Amino acid sequence: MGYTASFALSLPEIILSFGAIALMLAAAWAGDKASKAISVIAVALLAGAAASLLGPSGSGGVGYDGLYVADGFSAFSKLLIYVSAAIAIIIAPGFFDREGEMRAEFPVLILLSAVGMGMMVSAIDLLSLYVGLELQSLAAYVLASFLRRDGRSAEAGLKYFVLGALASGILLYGISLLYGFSGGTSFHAVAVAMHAGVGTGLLFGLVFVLAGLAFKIAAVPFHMWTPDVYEGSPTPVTAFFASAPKVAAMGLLVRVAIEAMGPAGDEWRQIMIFCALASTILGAVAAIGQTNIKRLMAYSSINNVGFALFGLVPGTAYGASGVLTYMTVYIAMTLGSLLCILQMRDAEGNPVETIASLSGLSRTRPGLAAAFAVFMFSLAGIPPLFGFWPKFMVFDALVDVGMWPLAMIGIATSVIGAFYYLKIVKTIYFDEPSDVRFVPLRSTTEGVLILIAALFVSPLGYFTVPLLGKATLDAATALF
Amino acid sequence: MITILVFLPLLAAAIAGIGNRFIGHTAAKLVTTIGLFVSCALAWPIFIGFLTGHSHATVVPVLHFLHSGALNVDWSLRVDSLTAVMLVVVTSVSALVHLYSWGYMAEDPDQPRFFAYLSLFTFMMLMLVTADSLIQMFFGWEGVGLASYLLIGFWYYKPSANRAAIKAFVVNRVGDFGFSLGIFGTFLVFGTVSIPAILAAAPHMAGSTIGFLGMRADTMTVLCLLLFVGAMGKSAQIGLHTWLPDAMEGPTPVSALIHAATMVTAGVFMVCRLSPMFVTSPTAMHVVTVIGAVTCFFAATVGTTQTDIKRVIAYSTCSQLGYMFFAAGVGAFGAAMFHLFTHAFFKALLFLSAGSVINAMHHEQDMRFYGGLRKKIPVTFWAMVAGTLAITGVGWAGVFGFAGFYSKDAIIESAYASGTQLGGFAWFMGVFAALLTSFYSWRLIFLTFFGKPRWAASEHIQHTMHDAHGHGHDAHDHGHDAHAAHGHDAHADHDAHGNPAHAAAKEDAGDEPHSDDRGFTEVEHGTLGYEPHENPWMMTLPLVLLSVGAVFAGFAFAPTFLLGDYWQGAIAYSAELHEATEKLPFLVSLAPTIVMLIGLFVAWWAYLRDTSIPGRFTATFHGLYKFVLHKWYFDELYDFLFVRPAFAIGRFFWVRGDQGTIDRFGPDGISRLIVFGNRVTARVQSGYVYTYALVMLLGLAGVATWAVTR
Amino acid sequence: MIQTIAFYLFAIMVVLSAGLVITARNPVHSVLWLILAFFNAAGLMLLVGAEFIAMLLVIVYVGAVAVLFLFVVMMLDIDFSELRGGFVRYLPFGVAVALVLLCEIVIAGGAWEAGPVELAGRTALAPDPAAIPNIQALGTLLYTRYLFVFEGAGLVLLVAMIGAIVLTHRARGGVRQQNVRRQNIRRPQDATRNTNPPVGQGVEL
Amino acid sequence: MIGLQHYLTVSAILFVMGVLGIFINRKNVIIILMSIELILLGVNLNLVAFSAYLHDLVGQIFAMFVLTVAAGEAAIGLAILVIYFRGRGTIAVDDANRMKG
Amino acid sequence: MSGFPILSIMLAVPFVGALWCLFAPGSDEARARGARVTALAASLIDFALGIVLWLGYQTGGPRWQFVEKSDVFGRFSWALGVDGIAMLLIVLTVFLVPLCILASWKAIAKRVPEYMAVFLLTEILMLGVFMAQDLFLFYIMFEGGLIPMYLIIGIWGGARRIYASYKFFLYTLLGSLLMLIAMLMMAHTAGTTSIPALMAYNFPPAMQDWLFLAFFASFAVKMPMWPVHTWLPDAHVEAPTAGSVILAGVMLKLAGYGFLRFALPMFPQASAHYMWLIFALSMIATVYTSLVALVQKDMKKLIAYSSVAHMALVTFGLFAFNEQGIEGGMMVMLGHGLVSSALFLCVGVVYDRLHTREIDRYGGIANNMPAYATFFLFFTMASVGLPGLSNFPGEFLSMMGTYEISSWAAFVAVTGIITGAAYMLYLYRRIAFGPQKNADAAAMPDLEPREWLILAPLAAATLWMGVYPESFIAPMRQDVAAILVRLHPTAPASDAALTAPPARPVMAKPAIAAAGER
Repeated sequence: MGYTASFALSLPEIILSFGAIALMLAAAWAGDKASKAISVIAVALLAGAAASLLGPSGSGGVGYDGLYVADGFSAFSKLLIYVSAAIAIIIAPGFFDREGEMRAEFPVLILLSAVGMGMMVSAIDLLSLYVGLELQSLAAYVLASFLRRDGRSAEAGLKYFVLGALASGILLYGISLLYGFSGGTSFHAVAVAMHAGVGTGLLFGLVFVLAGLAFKIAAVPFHMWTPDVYEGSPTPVTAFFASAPKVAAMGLLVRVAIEAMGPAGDEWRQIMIFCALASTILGAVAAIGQTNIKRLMAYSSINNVGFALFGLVPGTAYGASGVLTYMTVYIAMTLGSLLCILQMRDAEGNPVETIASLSGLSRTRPGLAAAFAVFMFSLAGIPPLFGFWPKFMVFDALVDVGMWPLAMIGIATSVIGAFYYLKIVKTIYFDEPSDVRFVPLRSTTEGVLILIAALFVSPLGYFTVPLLGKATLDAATALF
Repeated sequence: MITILVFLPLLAAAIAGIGNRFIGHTAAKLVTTIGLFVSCALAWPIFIGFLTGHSHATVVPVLHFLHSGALNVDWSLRVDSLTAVMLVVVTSVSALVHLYSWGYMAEDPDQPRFFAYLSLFTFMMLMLVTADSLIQMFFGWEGVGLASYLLIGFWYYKPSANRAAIKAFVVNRVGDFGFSLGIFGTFLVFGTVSIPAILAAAPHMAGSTIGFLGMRADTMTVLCLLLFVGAMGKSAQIGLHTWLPDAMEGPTPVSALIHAATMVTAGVFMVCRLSPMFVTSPTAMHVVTVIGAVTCFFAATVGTTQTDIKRVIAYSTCSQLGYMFFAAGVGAFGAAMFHLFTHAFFKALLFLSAGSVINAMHHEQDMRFYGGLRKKIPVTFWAMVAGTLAITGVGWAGVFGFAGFYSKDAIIESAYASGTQLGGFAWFMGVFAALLTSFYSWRLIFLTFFGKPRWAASEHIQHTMHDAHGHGHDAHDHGHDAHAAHGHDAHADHDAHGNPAHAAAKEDAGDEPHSDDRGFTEVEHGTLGYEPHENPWMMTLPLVLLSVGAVFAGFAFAPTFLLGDYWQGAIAYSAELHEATEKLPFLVSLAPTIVMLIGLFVAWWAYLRDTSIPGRFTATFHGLYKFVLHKWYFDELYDFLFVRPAFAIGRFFWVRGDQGTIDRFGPDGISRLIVFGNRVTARVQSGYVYTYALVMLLGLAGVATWAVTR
Repeated sequence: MIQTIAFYLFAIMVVLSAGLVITARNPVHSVLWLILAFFNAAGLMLLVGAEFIAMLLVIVYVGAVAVLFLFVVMMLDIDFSELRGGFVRYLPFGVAVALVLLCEIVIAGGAWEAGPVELAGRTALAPDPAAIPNIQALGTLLYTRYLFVFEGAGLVLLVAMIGAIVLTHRARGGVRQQNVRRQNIRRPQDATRNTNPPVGQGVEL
Repeated sequence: MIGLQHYLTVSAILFVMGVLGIFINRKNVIIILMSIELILLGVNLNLVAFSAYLHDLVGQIFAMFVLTVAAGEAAIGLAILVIYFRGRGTIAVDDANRMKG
Repeated sequence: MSGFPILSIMLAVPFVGALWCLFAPGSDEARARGARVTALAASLIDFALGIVLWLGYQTGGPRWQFVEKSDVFGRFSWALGVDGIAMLLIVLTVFLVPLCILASWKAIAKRVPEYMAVFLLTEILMLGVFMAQDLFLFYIMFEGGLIPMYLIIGIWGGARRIYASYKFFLYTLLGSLLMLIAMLMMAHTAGTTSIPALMAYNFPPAMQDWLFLAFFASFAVKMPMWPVHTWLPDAHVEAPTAGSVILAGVMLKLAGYGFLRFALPMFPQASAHYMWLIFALSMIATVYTSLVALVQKDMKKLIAYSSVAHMALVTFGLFAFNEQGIEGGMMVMLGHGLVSSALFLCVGVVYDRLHTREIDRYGGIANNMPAYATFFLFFTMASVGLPGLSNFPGEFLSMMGTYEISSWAAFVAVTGIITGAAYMLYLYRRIAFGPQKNADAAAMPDLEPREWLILAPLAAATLWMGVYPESFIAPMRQDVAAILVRLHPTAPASDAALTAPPARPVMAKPAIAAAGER
């Protein structure tokens, strides 16, 4: 395949990288004053990249001599990634302006991160996997500590970085083993080698690689960074972390598990089960005592990732489509929640993050409270809210392959999770109003976004089931 | 016609109950009373129709009730010879009681409610006796229970009345427990709850066995015994009798109607109604005999020691019901029904007379505070004497006898004639009970109407006299209401710590100063100037009418009931048994009369002639006296066995079970576990980056180790 | 033979210095040990014929990364008195290290002459390293087949650059900068004000 | 004779050293970062050794990318460290627990 | 009536009402007033539709009537339809909701629009459960009911409302989740999510056991059966009056309905297999909760415990494997739905006046509130199963059915009529009878017209059901028969079986039909 064709396949990445570079230049020239305009253009670029998925980069096949693939799976994931990234860019100015820290580099970094995530979900070679992952991670480290003057932000960045680097060390070590024992870096080569038999070397490689990826999706026991980073990062960044990189890493994990390690399913399945169960339980248990809402959202993400992993366990197309569904709904719920959290400002306009300050929100800001409650119930997976549906899908996938005992255990753990979501609802609705006064919604855009997210996860979401089901199933089938 | 007969009281009750605010007291009373008299007027022709042999059993369907699988139940009214008897009894007594209540309840502010309840009761009773299916019978059964509950607790501000009402309902429920199971079993066995169908099929099931509680038992025995438990409850047979004396807390007309004449006899009616079933199971019959005989004896003993006029009559009722049951038990269902019939009249009479006494004595019920009332209330006195003559069975065979003479003798004779050992036992018990009956009945008469007035010691009288001028009889309504309520409240305080044994406690307390003999001397001339008056005609007229029944019912209807012709197969009739009663030894036939006279003599001796005898007797046989006075300690035993354990176990289940175990280890335990887990995770999430790295690497090492060693 | 000796020498040294990196009390020493470890690792790579990577390791890591570390260490965590004292005290030790390094280079050179260690048990997949120099082969691959990743790596570096600047660059508040354009367009009438105070009232300041 | 195992052993030791370094240098972030560099070194050694073993240059290419990325990573990491230092006046990780639980 | 989507409309009406409650403009006060009226109107329209539904239901007609189906959801469908059983429960629901709203008219003073909206949402979900013909639609509705109930208890509840709401929510959630897995398995095995189709599908026996247990986990909690009943007293005590009513009146019925709709027809073998488990738990519940009810000091708690005991009768009946039992179980559900609702409303009446549920704080209120006392007595009597009132036909049939299959179980079940009478009358006595020992209780005014309006229809329905239960049994007869067709082959042997008498002459009607043939 010639370069032209390959370029066509990677059109989204190309648009985003060139756009990012151009915006960087513009930022350097125009300074931070232009950050709003740059944000708008960045969103436009993301939209363009998303639009380009309609072309060959949607399902054009393999390019760059087997380093890159543009298939339904990658296209679907990228769509989610771009949407999440765009939202992160949209909500950022409102937050950073307040701190006087809005800088033009923010959208650029997000764009570059999006390029990295695009590479991740399109990777069918360990090399492109690695580089994409690092591109995304490096941008993420910077974003986490973007609020330089805030000690917590720096601490978050530091922790994220140290642990991230360790994780990529582990991942790389695993990659080196996979490479050495399979004789190639392409997923296909690894799959062929594993098909022939999983020796100790390959097994170690598999374990290390999965551990490295588990870090990215924040699955237990590689989750430790998550609460601190979520709490410390600026809220728009938290929103970003909770959405796009999660999708990318999850997409990558699914692809690696299916395409590279598919033949070693018996080996990794157990690991996934462990991670999934541990994540759901720990995420739920640890969240209960939290007082900071962002930290709670971090544990919620751990918890939810656990559920999404259940969809991967069967190793079927249906299960993978469950994972995609899960991620789709999950980012709507989590972005919606974080958007709500973004609205939490006291009378002076300073952001507040304690759960206690939410008390009585239903009196002071009924609309926001209702949206928040919808997100919380949805995250808990209570029908008739749409958050139930992805859980349904993944457990359906488990049952589909006869793993119903696991499904029972898994689903029982969701009760623990429901506990702390209820706690938020309780604070919002049952408690007497706190003395924290919330300023009214300032940005219509954010209001609209919250509304859209809330409507999507409301029972109305079920109307998207046919569409979503087909899209995710098509995407997942591309892996097999 | 039967439809009108049955539903008229319901209609009247509804009008009086719901509409009393709009139509006023008098109208409500009028509606119910007229309704009852109309019903009564309709009932007699039916009975007469059967008497003359013109009528035959008919069933009038009213409405579908329910239909579930093989179970097909309709509301329908069955009229046959047995029903006709009951119709007459129920409507007559009820009508008279309604009338009587005009006078008795004249001071009560809640009269419409009372009359509505009475009519409701009558309707329920009529539903019971006209039942064509066991379920409808059960409906009536429970309905009369409800009415009984409501009427016992009519004075709802009296805690003792409430307690008695609940007790009546719950104890009856114990009986219903058996009755229900019996109905279920019957349905299981026969596939129907229609009484005629069951009775027709019953003989064929003799000898079959059925599983019950893991045992295999004779089908008919199981069924009959279960049903009989129901009858025991309703008819206050020993073991389940405890509610009946307490039920005297209700207004006296209620005692007359429900707890003497009609409702309590429902058990007897049921056994007779199902007699073709019972006769298929000798075991069941034996049980019925024994229970009846023992009750008959037991209640009579207790009756000899009670001092509350109504309680004496209540135990007497209990005892008479025992007679009816052992009659049924030995197969003399006709005799049982006959006694039911006569008993209804004379016992209602006794109760109403007692009510008349009580009313005259301003709600004093303790006979120790009566005395010398003969002159004051002559109509009542003569009515009471008529009733006593009837209950004690005064009469000479072949000449004339009061009502009880025919029916009771028939029972006692049948028992002997049955020729079995158990029959002999029942006969002995019956005769002995007849002795006691005579004794306590005359004791009642003597204590109440003869001797010197002993009213001064009565709190009620004292109270009345204390503010006689303020709130006399003629005082306007409100004043009197307040007074009545106050009086009852005082009563309430008196038994505040109480359980049903309070009466006994009260008597214990009063034993020393007011013990039968010594008490007389102390209150020798104590009338406190109180002047009892005869009651108005509404009260005396029923007494007179019932006296007629008490005097002539036995004489008039003995052949009807005792011979099989009348019954047309509605009850099991044994011609052999009847023949055997004809050929009894003379002495055996005479025994009831003899013991009756002995009882009369002893009562006369002890309570008129030498009033120190009772005191000496109780001192000599103190243990026995106590035992009998405390009603054989049944209440205490039940309290100890059931009531208190129920509360204790309930509390145990609640505190230790629900809270201490289920919640503690269930939801609360799990949530505690999770909170503990949360503390652990919070500690692990130390905030130190090396801890995080450590966890990651431990996880990695763990997974790697697992992968290698797998 | 010399390869074996060289391998063990490098291996032992790399392990030793790695151990010292993590155990040294003084971060400066750690950095120095790290540099030694990199050198030895480069030697190990050299042994198997990956001379370009080896050089890269020395140049990029020792030259850039390790020095960056040193720089940051010095910048952030300096106890100068201790450092100075230590410097004098450990001077002989530093010389010894230098000597070891020198020896190693000699041995490495010898081993390089003896040809790469043959690890292979499989048929060659890539161009015969003997025919094409390692660097050329790498270059060819890098710019053709791995162009995509190469560009990606470029972006990584770009992010690193942006990130480092974003995080550390501070616009110095309070420092007045010369604005030539403003100076040029400034006219006297903007800067001065003519007033005409009434006599005797003075100037209101 | 020197075989693949030897190289793998050395790189494994380096990896473990790196891991160990993280634990025994709890206080000092910068040494932790160096430990991570050790891990990467081990990885690189692995890659190169495999590359030679397989006669496949991809390993070496990979190593190059690892080096490149690691350089970028180091730059970012140290930048974060610098701002952390600015805010806190120390780089002791012991102190970095404002967020926990 | 064909083609007219009455069921969907019944769901849509409260929805529109809820939206209007929430988003109507105006001042707080005007909104509150508007919300009350809107909610009442919406629920009354639904009630009217419910009547239409009942009248339009053809007894003996097709098994499923008013069927609607639309595949908008892809994986599962918007399939609605009712049989007689569902229809009756729907009518019960729409009957109770307007009463609940009336009961909340004054009792709920804060956040009225939200309350009314949440209440209407509850109604939608409850109705949805009964209407759903699709497995997953059922599940969504079934579980969705937790949310509004959680809010009702949590926002408008009593002092310990937080604990109670959590307990209620999590307890029931855990149970239902297991059911979800079972539903997934069923859908995979049978290849359909249509409930009518599944009701005819024969699952492999080994699988049935597991499926049954999973469903059992859910329904046992919801029912609630001993020992997973402890959420109920707490939830009842803390819930506002109308919440308790809906909880007792409808929500508990979901479980019985579930048993009837799923457990029995879909897993007949397993049902037979686990009959003894059900019976054992029900037996324990009968005795245990009755005794616990006896010692309660809180009115609502007492009634809540009595609900547990009554629900045991439902389970007895449903697992009796015969017409009497199943129809009896259904009738108990309907009757209990009326009576326990009425009792809770009665408690609400005095609670509104005195703001305490402590039994000791009342006493003798028959004096000052005669009409109230009469109603209360009426419902108390209905609750103890007095013939002629609504609970009797059900209880009697259910116990009768139980006896046919197990005399032991029936023996224990029947003890409930003794203890039931004891604790209910004891309660009534302490509240209504006796001296007026508390001045504030003695000063309470009697029923106001609104309260009359609440209690009178309930009383009428109670009486109707007691006197002419046939009108309730007739619609469900055919459905029960259909369920029994599924159950017959597996019905366990009765321990009360009859042996033939030694020499048995020909009889007109085979007497052992009850035991032998079924």
